[in-house]
Amino acid sequence: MKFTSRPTAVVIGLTLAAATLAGCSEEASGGGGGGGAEAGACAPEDVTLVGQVRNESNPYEAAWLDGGDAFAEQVGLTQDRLTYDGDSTRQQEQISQLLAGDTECLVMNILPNGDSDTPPIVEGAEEAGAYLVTQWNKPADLNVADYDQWLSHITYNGVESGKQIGDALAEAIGGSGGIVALQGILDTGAAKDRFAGLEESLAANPDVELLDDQTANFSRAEALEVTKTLLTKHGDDLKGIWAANDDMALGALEALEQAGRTDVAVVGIDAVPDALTAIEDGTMTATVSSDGPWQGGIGLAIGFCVATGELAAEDITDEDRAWFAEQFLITSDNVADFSSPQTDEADFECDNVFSRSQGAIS
Amino acid sequence: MTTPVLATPAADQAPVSGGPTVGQRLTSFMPVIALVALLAALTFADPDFLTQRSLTAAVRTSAPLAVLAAGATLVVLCGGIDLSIAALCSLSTVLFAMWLPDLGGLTTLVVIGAAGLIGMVQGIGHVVLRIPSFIMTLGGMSIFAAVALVISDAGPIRIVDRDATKWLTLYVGGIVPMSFVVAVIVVAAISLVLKLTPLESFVRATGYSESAARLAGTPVDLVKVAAFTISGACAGLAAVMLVSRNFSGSPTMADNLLLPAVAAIVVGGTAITGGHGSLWRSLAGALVVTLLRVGLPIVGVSSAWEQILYGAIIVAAVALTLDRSKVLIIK
Amino acid sequence: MTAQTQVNALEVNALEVRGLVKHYPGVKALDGVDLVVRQHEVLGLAGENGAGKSTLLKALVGLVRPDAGEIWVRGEKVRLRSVVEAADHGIGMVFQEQSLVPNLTAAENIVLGSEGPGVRRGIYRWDTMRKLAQAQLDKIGSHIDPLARTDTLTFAERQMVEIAKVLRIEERTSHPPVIILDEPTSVLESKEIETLFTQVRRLREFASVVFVSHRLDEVLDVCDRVSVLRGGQSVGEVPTAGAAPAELHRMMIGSTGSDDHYHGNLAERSDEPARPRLVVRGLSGATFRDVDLDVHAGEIVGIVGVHGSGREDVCRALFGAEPTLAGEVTLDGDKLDLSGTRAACAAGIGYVPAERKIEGMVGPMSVADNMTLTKQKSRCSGPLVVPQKQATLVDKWIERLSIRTPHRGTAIQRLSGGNQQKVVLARWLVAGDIRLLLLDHPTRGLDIGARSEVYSLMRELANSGVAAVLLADSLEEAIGMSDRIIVMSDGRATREVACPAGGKPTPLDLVKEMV
Amino acid sequence: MTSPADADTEVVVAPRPRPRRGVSLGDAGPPIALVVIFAVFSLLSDDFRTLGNVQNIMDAAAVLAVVTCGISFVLMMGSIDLSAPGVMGASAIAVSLLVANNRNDNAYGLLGVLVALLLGSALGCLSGLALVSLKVPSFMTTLGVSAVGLGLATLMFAGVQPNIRDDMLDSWAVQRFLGLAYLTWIAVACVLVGWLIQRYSRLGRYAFAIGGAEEVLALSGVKVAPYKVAVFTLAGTFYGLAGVMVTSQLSAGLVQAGKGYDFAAITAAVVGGTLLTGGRGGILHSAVGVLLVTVLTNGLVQVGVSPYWQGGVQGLIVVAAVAAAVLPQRRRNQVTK
Repeated sequence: MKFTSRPTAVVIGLTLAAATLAGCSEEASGGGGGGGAEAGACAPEDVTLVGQVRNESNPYEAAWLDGGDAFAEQVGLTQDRLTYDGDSTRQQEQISQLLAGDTECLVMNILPNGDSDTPPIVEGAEEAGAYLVTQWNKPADLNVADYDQWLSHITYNGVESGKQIGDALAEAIGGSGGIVALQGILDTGAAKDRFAGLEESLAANPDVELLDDQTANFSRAEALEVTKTLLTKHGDDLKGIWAANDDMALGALEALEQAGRTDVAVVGIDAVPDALTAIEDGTMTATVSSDGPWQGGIGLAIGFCVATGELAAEDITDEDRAWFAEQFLITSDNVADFSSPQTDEADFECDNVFSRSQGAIS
Repeated sequence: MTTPVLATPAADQAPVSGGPTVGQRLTSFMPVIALVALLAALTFADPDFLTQRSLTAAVRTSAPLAVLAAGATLVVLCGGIDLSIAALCSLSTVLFAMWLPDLGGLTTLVVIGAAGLIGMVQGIGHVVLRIPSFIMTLGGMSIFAAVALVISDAGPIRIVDRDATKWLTLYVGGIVPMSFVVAVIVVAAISLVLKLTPLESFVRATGYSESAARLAGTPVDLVKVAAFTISGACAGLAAVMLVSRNFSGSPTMADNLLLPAVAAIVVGGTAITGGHGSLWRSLAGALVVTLLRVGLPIVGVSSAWEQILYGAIIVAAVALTLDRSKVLIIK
Repeated sequence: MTAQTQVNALEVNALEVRGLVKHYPGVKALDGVDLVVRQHEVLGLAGENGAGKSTLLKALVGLVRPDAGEIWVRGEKVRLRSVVEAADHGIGMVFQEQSLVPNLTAAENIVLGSEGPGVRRGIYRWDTMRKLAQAQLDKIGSHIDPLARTDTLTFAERQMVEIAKVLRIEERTSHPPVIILDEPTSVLESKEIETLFTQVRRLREFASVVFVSHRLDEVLDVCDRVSVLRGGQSVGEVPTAGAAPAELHRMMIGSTGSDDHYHGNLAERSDEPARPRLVVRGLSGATFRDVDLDVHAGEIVGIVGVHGSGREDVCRALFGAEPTLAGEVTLDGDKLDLSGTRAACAAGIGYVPAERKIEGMVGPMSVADNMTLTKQKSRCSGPLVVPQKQATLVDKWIERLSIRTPHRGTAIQRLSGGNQQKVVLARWLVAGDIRLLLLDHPTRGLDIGARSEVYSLMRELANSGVAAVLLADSLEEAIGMSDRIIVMSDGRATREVACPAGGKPTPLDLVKEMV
Repeated sequence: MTSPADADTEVVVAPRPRPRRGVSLGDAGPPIALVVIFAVFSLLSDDFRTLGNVQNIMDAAAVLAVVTCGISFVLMMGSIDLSAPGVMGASAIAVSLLVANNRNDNAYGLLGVLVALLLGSALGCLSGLALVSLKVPSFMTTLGVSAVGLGLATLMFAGVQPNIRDDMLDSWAVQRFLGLAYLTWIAVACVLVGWLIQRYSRLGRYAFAIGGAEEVLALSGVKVAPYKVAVFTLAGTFYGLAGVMVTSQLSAGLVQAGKGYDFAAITAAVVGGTLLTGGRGGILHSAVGVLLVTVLTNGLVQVGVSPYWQGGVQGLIVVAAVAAAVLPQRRRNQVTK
C-alpha cells in the first residue's frame, strides 16, 4: 500500500512544476491589516496584549508574565501569555502565527530568545503593523529608530552588572585570590556582555585571578555539576565564583554546601527570590536586580500608550527607543528593600514609562 | 535460460484480488484525516484561527520541519535513525551566513552540498564502522554542535544581503509560501525518484530485512549512505529556509527541531523500525506537529496545559495513523 | 489416575475436529477438515504444501480462529483463543519454525510460561529451574547444559530444547495431553531422531501425539494412523500397519507417485563439458581450510558433513557473504570477486539461504518485488521501473513455478513455505543469466509435495546448464539429487564420492567418510 | 540411517565458537574503554587522578546512574524511553512541594518522597499502557508522556520556585559515608536492585526475553503486555527517584530537573554495550557506561578542553568507543540499524 498512487504522484509533480514555471510568485501578501493601525486609532478595549517569554517554569520569567497581567488588569484587559520553551524556532513560529491573526491594535512585549531572533520579530511586526517592545536581546547594529512599529528596546547594562558583581566579589575575597566564572548560554548577548563586565572588573583588580571559565548555560543543575568539578580541580585556590545569573549562582552554592566549603564567595545577577534569601542568610555575596514584574508590565504599557494614542510614536525620543533600565547592586546591606518585588501602577502611566531609563544604549 | 521450467500448469489459480481494501486505503489517508481533525478542533477552540492568513503562516512555518522530516524519513525507511539533522541544520545556518558574503547566490547550493557531504560521511561511518545509526548520529549531533559553536564564535551571524534568500520568502499565487512549495517539490522529487526506479525496492528491502536484502544482492550499503546523504542535504535546505526566515545563522538555531521532526515522521505513520512509510506521510506529519506547536498557544491554551495536550494529542495522532498490519511488533 | 477413569477416558477421543473452515483473502486454507485423535495414539498428519496442515495445527493451539467448525477435547466442545487456553486443555505444540528466545538460557526456554516452582512470587530460583529443565532434558536423553544461552546452541540442540519444552505440558495438565510435533525431525541427526522416536513412543503411554513430517518413512515408522489432508480437506485415514509410502503419496497429491521420486530424473544428464564452470582452489576462511571444488555446468554437486564441518560457510563464502582468508575461485575462467554479495550476483551466482524467513525473503514486500529484487534490470527500462514489464515477467514465473499466491502484489509472508521458497528461487531465474546456484538447505521445512517440485526444478535447471552446489537436508536427499558429493569434515574437503544414476552410494558409505 | 556414536562430539566444533555461559569477549569492550580513558586522563591531568576527583566523579554519576537503571530495562525490551525529562520534572516539583518547603506548610518527609516515586511510576505506567493498548511505538508514547510530565510540573510550579527546607532530603546531597554522598550510595543501591531484578525476577528476565523474541513469549503462553507496562512503570519509578535526587542536590524543585537526561542515559546505556534493538546488555553494562560518560565529562573539564569543544570531543569519543567495541565483532552481512 502506498500513500499516493503512482498517477497521483505524477500529477502532483507536474502541477508543482507548472506552478513554479509559471512564475506566479509574488511578494508576501501578508498584511491584510498590515500597517493599517494608525497610531492612536485604537479604543483601549480593542487592544490585544501579548507577553512572550521562554517559559513559565522559571521564577523570573513567570514573574515577568505576572507583571504583564498586573498591567493588563490595570487597564481592564487580559494579557495572552505565550511561552516558547527556550526554542528560537518555536518563538518565530508563534510570532508569525500571531501576526497572521488580527494585528490591528496588537501590542507585543517580547523577550527574544537570542540576539538573532530579534530581527525577524521586528520585521514581522513592522509588516503586520503590530506594536512591539523587545527586551534583553538585540543585535547591536539593529537600530530601533529605523522602524515605526518597534517602539522600544529595553535592557539592562550587562557589562555594568558583570562589572558590579565582579567588583563586589573582588571585595568579598579581600582583593586577591582565584575565582572561576560560570558563563551563560554562550551565544546570547547577555552572557557575553556580563562576561565582558567581569573582564573589566578583573582589569581593575589585578590581584584577582580568573582560574577557569566554563559554561553552565544559565542552568542551576549544570552549574552544580560544573562547580563540583571546578572545586576539585582548583581546591583551596578557589576563593570566589562569578556566575552570569542567579540560577547558576544558586547551583554553585549547592555544590559548595555539598563539598562542605563555606569560604567561597558567590555572586550572580537577576535578583531572583532565592538569591535574595541567600544574601539575607549570608551565603551569597551580591546580585544585581532585574525587575521582572516591571519588565513584564512596562513593555505592554509603552505599546498600549502608543496604540491608544496617549503617546505618539514619533514623540518618543531616540534615547528612549533603546535604553538601559535602572538596576541596583544588591548586597546584604540593602537586600531587605528588594525582598518582595511588586509592580507599581505609577510606573506604567503613559508619561512615566521611560522614567527608569539610565540612558540610551550606546 | 530459456527452457520452460516445470511444465505442469498451475493447478488451481487462486482468485486474483491484490488491490488494497477500503480499510487499507483509509489507513493510508489517516495522516491527512488527523490533520483535518486537528484543524477542526483548533477552529472550534478559536473560530478566528481558521483564516487564510493564519493557514498560510502555519504552512510557511512547517516548511523547514517538513524538509528535515522528509530527509530523515529516508533514513528511517532504511531502518536507521538520524538524530543529527537538527544540529547539522544549525551548523548549516552558520555556514550559510559565513559563506554568503563570498559566494553570493551560489551559497544555497554550496551549503546544501556541504550538508549532504557531511551526511554522507556519517553514512559511511555507519556502514563501514558498523556503528548503530543512533550512536553515529548522536555523536554527529554533538560534534556538529561544537563545530558550529566554534566557527561562529558562539554567536549568531547576521545576514546583510538578503537577496540570496529572498526567493524563499515569496508567495506562489499570493497565498502559498514559496518555502512550502519547495518542501513539497523536494518531497515529490524524492518520492518520484524512489517510485520510478528500483530504489524504492532497495530502500524498503533494507528497512524490512537488511540481511535478506544483502543476500539478494541489493546495494544495502550504498542505499544507506545515499539515505544519509539526502538526509544531510535536506538539513542544509531546511537551514536555508530558516535563514531566510530569521535573517541570521546561529549555532543553536534548529537544535530544538529534532524531536518535532522525528515526531512528524512517526505521526505520519512511518514505522520507526523501517520499511513501511513514505515521505508524503512525513509532510502531513510535519503539518500536524506544526499546528500543535503554534496552534495550541495561539488559541489560548496555557503553557502547562499546552504541554499536556501536546503529549496526549501526539500519542493519539500516532495511534490513528500507524498501519499496524505492516508493523507486527510494536516496540 | 485410577483404572476406572482411564477406561472412561479411553472411550472419548482425545481431540476431535469437525468441519473446520478457515478463509484467507483469496485462499481457502481449510475447507471442512475432520480429524480424530484417539487417546494414546500417535497420529500422523500428512499433506502437501498448502494442504492446510499449518493452518489446522495453528487452529488447534489457538493461534488461528476458524471461521466455522468445532473442536472437541475429550468429548467437550472448546473454543481455543490463545496458546494458553490450548495448553489449559492439554494441547501443546513444537513449532516448525523454532520458537525459542535466543538470549535466554535453555532452562528458561524449557519452563517459559509455566515456570511452576522455578519462580516464587516473581523471583527466580535458578537452582530449581535448572533441575526442572534438567529433568526435561533427561527425558529425551540430551546432554545440553541447561544454563547455556540458547543462541550458543546449534540448530539441532535448539530443536531438542524445543521438544523438552513441549514435554512440560505433561506436568501442566491432569488429563492426558495432546502433543503436536510439527516437522520435528527436519534438522535432526539420525541419532537424535531415534531418541526422539523413543520419546514419542514413550509419550503414547500417557498422551496423544500428532506427528507431522515430510518424511513419509518416518511417519509410517512412528505413527499408528495417518490422516491425509489435501486442498484444505480430509481425504482419508490409513492405519500405518502395512501401508506403503507410495500409497500415502498418492493420497496426498491425488495421483500415483513414487517415494523416491527424486532419483528418477537422473539418467538423462548431459555430458560434462571439458572445463568446470566453478573452480575453487585452496579456499580458506575462519571455519574451513584449503577447500578445492569443481562444479561443471549442468552438474549438481552435493556437500555433506556433520555440524561444524564448515560446509555452510564455504557456500556463503562463494557468495561473498563470508570473508575468506586465502584461495582463488574462478567462474567460467574469470576470477571471482569474493568481496561481497553484489559482485557474486553480478557474476551470475545465486544463493538460496537456509534461513528463508530471515535471510531469504523480505516478508512484508510483495511477491513481485521479492522476485525482481536482485535482477532489477529485468523490470526496468533504463533506470526506470516499468510496472507492466514487471507484471508480465512475474506472472510468467508465478505460472511456470506454480506459485500459489492470490496475486503478485500479495506480501510474500502470507504465502506457504514452499511457495515462498519458489519465489526465492525465481529471484535468481528471472533474468536468465544464472550460472551457479548455491542451495543451502533449499527444502528445509518444506513438505513432500513442495520438495518434489523443488527437486524437479533443480534438476531442470541443471539440465539447462546451470551449475549447482547443494547442501542437502538429509543424506538421502544429497545422494538422490547430486551427481557428485564432496564430504567435508572439520573444515576440509576430505573426500569426493561419485554419485551417478544407478551407482549411488548408500548413506552409510558417506557417514563413514564424514567422521 | 545410522551414524557412528561419536558423530555428536563433532557438533562441539561450532562454526563460530562462542562461550556458552557468562560474559563474552564483546562484553569486555566498555570496561576496557573505561580503564583506558581513565588512564589517559590520569596521565594528562594531575587534578584528575586525585581521590577527591574520583569521589566527585562518583557523586556526579549518581543521578545519571539511576536514570540509566530505569532506561536499561526499557532498552532491554527493544523499546525506547524519552520520558525521563518529564517524569523527573514532575517528581522534582512534587517532592519539593510535599516535604518542608517555602511554598506551603507540607512536611511529609519520606512520605513525600514516596509519593513522588509513585507519581513517577504512574507516568511510566501511562507510557506502558499507551504502548500496549493503543499500540503506539514507545518512542512516541514516552515523548508524549514527557510532555505531559512537564506540563504537570509547570502546573504545580505555578510561577514560584519551591525551595526545600527538609533536613533529611538536604542531607542526602551533603552527608557522606565512606567518602561518597548518600545520593551516590542510593545510586549504588539502585544499580544493585536493578541487577537483582534483571537477574532474579521474572519481570527482569521477561524484559530481556521480550527484547530477544517477543513473539516466542506469546507462543509460550506468556501475556507480554502486563510485563511491558510493568517495565515502563519500573523505569518511571527510577526516574521519579532521580527527580527527587536532583531536588535534593539543588535544594529546589525545578521543572527542568531532568533536562537532557533522556539522551544522556541512552548514550550511557549504549556505550555500556546495551543494544537498542533489545535483548542484550543490562544494568551492569549500563553502570559501566554511566561511569564512562561521567569520566569523559569530568576529564574534559579537568584537562581544560574549551567549553565550546567539550560536547564535540565527547561525541567523538563515544563514537570511537562504540566503534572500537563493535569492530572486532564485525561480520559480513551483519545487520546494523
